Amino acid sequence: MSTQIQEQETEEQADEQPGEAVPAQQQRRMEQKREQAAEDDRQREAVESSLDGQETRTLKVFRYDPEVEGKKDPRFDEFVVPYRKGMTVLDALMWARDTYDSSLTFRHSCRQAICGSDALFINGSQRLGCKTQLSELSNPVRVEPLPHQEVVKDLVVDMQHFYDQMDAVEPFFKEEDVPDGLEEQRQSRENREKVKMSTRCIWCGACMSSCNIAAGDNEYLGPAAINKAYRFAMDEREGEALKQERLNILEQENGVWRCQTQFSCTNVCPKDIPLTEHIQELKREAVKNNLKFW
Amino acid sequence: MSQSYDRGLVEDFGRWRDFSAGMWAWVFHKFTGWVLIGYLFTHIAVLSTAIPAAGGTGGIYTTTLQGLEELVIVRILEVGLLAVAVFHILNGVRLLFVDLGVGLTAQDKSFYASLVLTGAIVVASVPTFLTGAF
Amino acid sequence: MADHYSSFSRHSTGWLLQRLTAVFLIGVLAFHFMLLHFVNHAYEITFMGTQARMQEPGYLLTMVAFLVTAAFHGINGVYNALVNQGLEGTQRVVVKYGLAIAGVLLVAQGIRVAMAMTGTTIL
Amino acid sequence: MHEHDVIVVGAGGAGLRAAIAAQEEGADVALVSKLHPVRSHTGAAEGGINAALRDGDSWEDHAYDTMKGSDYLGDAPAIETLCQDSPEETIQLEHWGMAFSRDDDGRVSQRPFGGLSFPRTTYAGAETGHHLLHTMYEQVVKRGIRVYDEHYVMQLAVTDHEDPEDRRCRGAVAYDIKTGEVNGFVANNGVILATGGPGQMYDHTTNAVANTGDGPAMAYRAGVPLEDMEFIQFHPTTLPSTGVLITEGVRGEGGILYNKEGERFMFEHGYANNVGELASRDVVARAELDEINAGRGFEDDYVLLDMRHLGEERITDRLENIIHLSEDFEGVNPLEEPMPVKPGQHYAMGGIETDENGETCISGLYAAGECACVSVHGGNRLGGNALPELIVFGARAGRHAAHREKGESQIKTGPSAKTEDGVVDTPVTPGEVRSDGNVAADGGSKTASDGGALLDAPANEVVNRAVERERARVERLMERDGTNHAEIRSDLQKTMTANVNVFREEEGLKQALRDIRDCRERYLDVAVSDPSRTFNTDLIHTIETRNLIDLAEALTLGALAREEFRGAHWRAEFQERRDEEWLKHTMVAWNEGRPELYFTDVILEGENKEYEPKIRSY
Ligand SMILES: Cc1cc2nc3c(=O)[nH]c(=O)nc-3n(C[C@H](O)[C@H](O)[C@H](O)COP(=O)(O)OP(=O)(O)OC[C@H]3O[C@@H](n4cnc5c(N)ncnc54)[C@H](O)[C@@H]3O)c2cc1C
Ligand code: HEM
Ligand code: SF4
Ligand code: F3S
Ligand code: FES
Repeated sequence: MSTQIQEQETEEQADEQPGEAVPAQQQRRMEQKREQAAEDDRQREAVESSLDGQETRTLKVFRYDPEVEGKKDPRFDEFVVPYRKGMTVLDALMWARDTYDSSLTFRHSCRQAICGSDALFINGSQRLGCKTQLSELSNPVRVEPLPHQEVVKDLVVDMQHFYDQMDAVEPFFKEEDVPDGLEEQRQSRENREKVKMSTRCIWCGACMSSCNIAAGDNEYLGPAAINKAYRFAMDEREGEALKQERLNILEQENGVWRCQTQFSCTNVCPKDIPLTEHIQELKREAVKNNLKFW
Repeated sequence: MSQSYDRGLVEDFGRWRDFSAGMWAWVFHKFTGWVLIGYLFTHIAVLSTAIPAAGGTGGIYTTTLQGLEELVIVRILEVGLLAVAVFHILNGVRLLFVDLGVGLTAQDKSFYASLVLTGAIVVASVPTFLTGAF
Repeated sequence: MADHYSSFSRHSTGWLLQRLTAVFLIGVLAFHFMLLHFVNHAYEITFMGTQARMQEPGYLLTMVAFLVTAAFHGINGVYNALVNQGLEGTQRVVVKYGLAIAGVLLVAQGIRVAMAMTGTTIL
Repeated sequence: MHEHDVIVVGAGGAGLRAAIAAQEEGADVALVSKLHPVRSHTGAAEGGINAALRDGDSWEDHAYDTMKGSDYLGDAPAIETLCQDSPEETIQLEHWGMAFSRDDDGRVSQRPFGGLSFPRTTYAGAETGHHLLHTMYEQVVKRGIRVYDEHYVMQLAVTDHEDPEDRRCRGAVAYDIKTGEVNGFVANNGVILATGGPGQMYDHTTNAVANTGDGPAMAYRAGVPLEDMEFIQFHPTTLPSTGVLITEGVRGEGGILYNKEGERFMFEHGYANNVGELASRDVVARAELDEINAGRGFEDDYVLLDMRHLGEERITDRLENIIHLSEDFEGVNPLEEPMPVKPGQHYAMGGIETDENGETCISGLYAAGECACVSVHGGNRLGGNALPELIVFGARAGRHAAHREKGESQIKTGPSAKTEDGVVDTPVTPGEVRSDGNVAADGGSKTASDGGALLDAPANEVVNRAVERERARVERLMERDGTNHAEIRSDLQKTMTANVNVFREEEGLKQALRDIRDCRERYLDVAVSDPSRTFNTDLIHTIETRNLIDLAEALTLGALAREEFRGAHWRAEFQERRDEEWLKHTMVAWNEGRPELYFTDVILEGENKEYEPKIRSY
């Protein structure tokens, strides 16, 4: 779409003071935004008062932005949102963003607990925003980014460490010796059942965030990565030698032994994966495995 | 993990309120474990009075121990020690079961059970422990 | 796989020993408490009584084993707890040997005490 | 500036498969995706993958079913390729460790699905898409393929030739969401678009929030025509508050739909006297809306789906996840209350016109997955046919872009395939609001505003120019004041749902065009109010909204033009399929800011047979 007039303006400006163009613009923008702020508040009051008489919920949302004056020091903002039956925390956040403050930042996509984007710290527990009904929570609802992870902005945390831990367990099927052509590998129903729960992980990071050990020790693989390794180690389609390789990874210093069976990972996992059970089973596998050579 | 600012400042509630059973069990087990090992060191130190006593009639040893036992505070600490030890044992047993993969789904209940049992045992032994202390 | 034949090179050893010592400790610790607080009362302890018990070789051995396992269990537990909190590098090495030495001293002193209790002084 | 042989935009099922294929051909590949790969919406697919694997089944049967399902608007070479390659690709997934459900003999399980003459839907529980997505991402990790996640691709870098068929795609421009940097990606061999569905055009959809049709919109503005956009599949049972899908299985097991009067309307109002609730998706969706429009819906919005009579035991055994979905996303326990449901947008059959190798008319530009239209689904997609499309055409596009597989294609693309001009009477002029030739500001056409047309310029020059433009666009959006995009998007979604939904009437479609026009005009002063460079989702959503407007318009133009009832496209004035006149693809091309409508032939000539259009009845 054409916005030529505006474009020319900026180009001229840039020509006049090439060096300072950016700061000048930024200043101008900041000024405008400040002026706007007062107006925004009025607007906000208007919206809030229009909710009078309706059932509402209050969100207390963590705000932080390293770049924006006033958000550099983290704070909590309150948003009043209209409530309807079936409303989730994510719905409420989206409503607040679209109505009050479009800079409210959080990850979300599927809205159905499958993409793993919106693990948040809601009323003191790690949960998926989209899978948490407001009706289950006490009001006001406190929404924070996942603990023990670096906050990028508002509710967005840096997931890189989580991904690195996942990658550390070689999270891929390694069996090379597969049948030719259209022949599939055979797998018993029981074996599929055994790995079933472990394959449901959506990489949301809730478990890792809830684990005090993972918080204290950055090197600990963490429940999700161990569960991922479990998924392959227990899959009979990968041969014994590969299982051995996987156990070798898990048995390291920062592998399964770090787990202190706190169970918080299992408690928060939105896909109900019995994480502690899987970790414990791997510990026993590792011990058995070593006793064999004794 | 490092944080570019202190998140604690903006958190108007302590996280501990939100701890679940498994986390409390972990915290208590840790605490009791440390108390026990600490006690083991002091215990051996106190008992060391047995060495000079070995030659004679054991006067120093007996007086030290009985002297300590006369102090109310020591008696109370002893009850505390019992509580700590009993909890550590019971929860230790719970953890051993968890390690064996038994009763994982009841882990929170078994933790509460350890707490309750600890309480009961401690209360039951108070008379024995405090006999003659006052 | 081929390059390890002994479980001692593995981190599973510490974990397993922690559990095994725990199992042993359940029994002895309970026994210890019963004996010294309920059967014999702590406030009535005298050197004589102690000596009488300690001169029983079975009891002496049990107590020494109690000491060794408890020391291992406790010190290994503390070390693990520290490592779990992210103790790294030199600090970790220092702590590791510090704790090991403390443990050895504890056990040594404990054995001296135990022997003294039987009536024989060593060192 | 990054440089790779093949740049894959989007890391859902199609993008991942393409990247793996290109890498296997020896190309240096990069995946650029606005979401981390495992967050792609492919993960939401439940049902399964159609593949003729067993004795008694054949690819020919699969092709026949697909052609019939498409209401004869699919192209035979595309359909046959899909059905021939699907078994191999599906087994490939198994060889990569995908956790398929198993039969007693240890082989992968298959189940029956609507419109299939053989139970060939290969599945992994009720979460086939999740497993497919994760399995392929694992292979990407294994191969060490470079992934630029949370990079939003804003524009393609294409040369300025007059005729789109002479243009070349040299790369793309992406916005690094975390840092706010705008970077160029030079593609030595090709760019593959795999950006998924455009469900966010509607306010009620089973699609993710990230499904905003960026790929088709970018390709469209670069000169690639959009094909058969008017064909949108609506699913009859989605939860009203979120659009979460309630599987057809509920009706399959005996679930009952009823209206506010307590009537079992599928029978009582004669929508499907024989099969009732089990009628095909479009029939049930239309029936539900009829009820709601006649005032017999609840809160004028939904009807109820009741499965309580099936008994708790049977429900937990076969439909357990439905209990969770309904409780988690609607707050309704289906064992105690009926579930509210209504039709929701589900799948776009149309998209970027490609041939069976995934190539578009612009050389070096490919598309695969839901964003593309090879045309395998024609007027209506069969359940279980989208996942095989991802892996089959993803792999082909990947291989082709790596320049190893240079087979001639049977499907002709681009304006030269035109067989007929299209005329449609629109109430407002569609396209750019101000047609002054400089549209670079919003994702740009071919016009070079700064220094003449780039024709045979080196790749990095073409990419650089695109980067400059996009930087300017970001600056402008960030610094000025104006409307927030959210209102515009919401109005667009509302008019699409009201007027270009399951029922389409001439007047409604015209109203939609007026409303879209209005959205375009308001978009002229759109501005981003979040001043931050860090993770500025406001900016991303603002750009996406522009893409939605372009696509919604193309879709509505197609819907207004197509005067018949075929597949998912229903017109009040023309309630019949009209093969003599309408057995043809609708194309909408962005001609320097003016959407141009034309038609191309449907290819019914298969490898060894000709498909005869028959009445589609089941
Ligand atoms: C609820 C549901 C159930 C379904 N069930 C089935 C089924 O049972 N069987 C079946 O065959 N089909 C099913 N489908 C359809 C099928 O799942 C989809 O058509 C298919 O998954 C689309 O895959 P894709 O790779 O094309 O796109 P997606 O998986 O949507 O991936 C799109 C990718 O593009 C990226 N992207 C988008 N825009 C940009 C941009 N501007 N810059 C950078 N990256 C971008 C995204 O980050 C994402 O990685 C279902 C669909 C839904 C919604
Ligand atoms: C009597 C029976 C005992 C049992 C069943 C028991 C059990 C356990 C178990 C299972 C652990 C490991 C926890 C884990 O790694 O997750 C542990 C840790 C520990 N134990 Fe014991 N223990 C017992 C006695 C003792 C004694 C007598 C001491 C003191 C000397 C002691 C000190 C410790 C310490 C310090 C830890 C580490 C705590 C931490 O994690 O910080 N325990 N115990
Ligand atoms: S294991 Fe559970 S909590 Fe952890 S990342 Fe996977 S789905 Fe999330
Ligand atoms: S919370 Fe942590 S300690 Fe173990 S059981 Fe889970 S990984
Ligand atoms: S939005 Fe996808 S998991 Fe919540």
